[in-house]
Amino acid sequence: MSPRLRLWLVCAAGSGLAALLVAACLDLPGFGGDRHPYGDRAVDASLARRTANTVASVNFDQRAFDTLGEMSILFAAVLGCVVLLRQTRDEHRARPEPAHVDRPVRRYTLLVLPVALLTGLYVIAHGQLSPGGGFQGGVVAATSLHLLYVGADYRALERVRPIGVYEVGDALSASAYVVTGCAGVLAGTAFLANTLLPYGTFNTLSSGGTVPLLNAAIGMEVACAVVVLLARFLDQAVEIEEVRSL
Amino acid sequence: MNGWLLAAAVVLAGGVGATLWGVATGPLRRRVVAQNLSSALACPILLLLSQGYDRPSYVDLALVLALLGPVGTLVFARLLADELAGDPPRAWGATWAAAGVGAGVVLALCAATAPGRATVKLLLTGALLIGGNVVASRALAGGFRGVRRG
Amino acid sequence: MADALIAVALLLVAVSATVAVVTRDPVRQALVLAVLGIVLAVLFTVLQAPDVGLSQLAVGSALTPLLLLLTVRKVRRRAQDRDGGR
Amino acid sequence: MRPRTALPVLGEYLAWWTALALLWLVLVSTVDVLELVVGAGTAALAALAARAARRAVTGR
Repeated sequence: MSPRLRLWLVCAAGSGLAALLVAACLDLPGFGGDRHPYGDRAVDASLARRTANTVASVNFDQRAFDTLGEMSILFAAVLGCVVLLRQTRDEHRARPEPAHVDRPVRRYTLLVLPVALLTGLYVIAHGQLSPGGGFQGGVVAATSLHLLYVGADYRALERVRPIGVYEVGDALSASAYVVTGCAGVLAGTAFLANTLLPYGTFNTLSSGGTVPLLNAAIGMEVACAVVVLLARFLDQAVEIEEVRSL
Repeated sequence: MNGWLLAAAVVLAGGVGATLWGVATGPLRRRVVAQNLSSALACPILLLLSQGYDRPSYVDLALVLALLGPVGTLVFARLLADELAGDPPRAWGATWAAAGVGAGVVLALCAATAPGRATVKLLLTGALLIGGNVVASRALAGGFRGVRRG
Repeated sequence: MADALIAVALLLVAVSATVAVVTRDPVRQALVLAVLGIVLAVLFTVLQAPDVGLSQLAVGSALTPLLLLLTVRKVRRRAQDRDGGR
Repeated sequence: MRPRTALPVLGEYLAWWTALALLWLVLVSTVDVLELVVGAGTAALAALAARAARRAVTGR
């Protein structure tokens, strides 16, 4: 395809998209209006199941099946990265050189790591009560571990991160989500239906039926997946070198 | 008219707008400082928004930013240590000014809320924010000199 | 007042996103992306979507820069090794 | 592990656990029994990570 033709194609497609977008915008309800048919129903449903955070109720109760799909996407993406970034035959591992970091930075690292980990777990556990949930908390918890690489030394990170454990944890928590869903089928309702557990008292840690359980499964899955993903990237960036075969 | 939201809008337009200009132009050493300042200023904005909308649970966002914002700057300081080694960025004036904004906002919010565990949470967020950004500034100014390819 | 806040946040997001697209060097782009993530988180909070804002903060502040800079380091090291080998 | 080394290790762990459990109490909005149990467990995990990180960095 010649560049000229390509340009014409882009212009035609772009103007068509622009026309459709403008037409759609003209038909939108007013910005910040007070009629929210979907929102009202979602809030009603979440209050009926005593889940304080409506977003958590949408993600892990009303649309729990969609979250299963999202989790599978993350799982497949990390699996793809693990396969693509493996050590090939013409590459070898070089020992990373030890890093000497200034003392205040190192102290900050050792102080903030447990605090960030606790905050991540707090965000996971309170997903049905306050903003946050499994995904956000899992990412925070996984990032906290990598403070050891950033603020100290790659070998220090390797000592606290047995990668096989995280790979197993990733698979286990992904299946825990599916098992929780299947429990609904066994109990006689539907896959991932939130009818298994008592709904509890509103605004406490045990409220929302299976929402906290699914939140915990997603939190562990995301944390393990991010650790495995970053381990592959770190491997490639720090350790693996091509053999000079010239 | 809500004074908290007004303050948040002012810090957002003035402070974060200026750091956006700093991160978009100039040499690398200026850009990393601007990135650090943007997280140091966004955290007080989130605290002000939480107070302005009267939603105490929004403080969690500021807490997460106070923890992870300096970590992001440390990532840049660590992995760009070679590029920054020749002419390390020193911007203590701007760093302490941003820390002053953070401290002022945290103290104002503490005065406005009833004393209790929420106050301790606010103070903790402020301490993490200021400590983190000062450490990150120091790391940018040459805290990773001993790091070679590791 | 709330509308003015939304307008300021939207404007900052538009500007920083444009700058991120226009910047060519991946390292500088990562820096702009980090700021874009923070501004986006403020925009989501202003639009009363703190869950999305928290996701943006968690991913955008440390994880994305780390992934991007590690990739840049790998590519540069590879180029250096090639030049050194020749 | 010899008793002479076990005592400081236990002390360090307990100090971290206490600090992190107090931090959990600051973070949560309402306090009930389940919240305390979950907080104690989470603080135990984070204290383990804190100790492992310090050992990995200082090599002791």
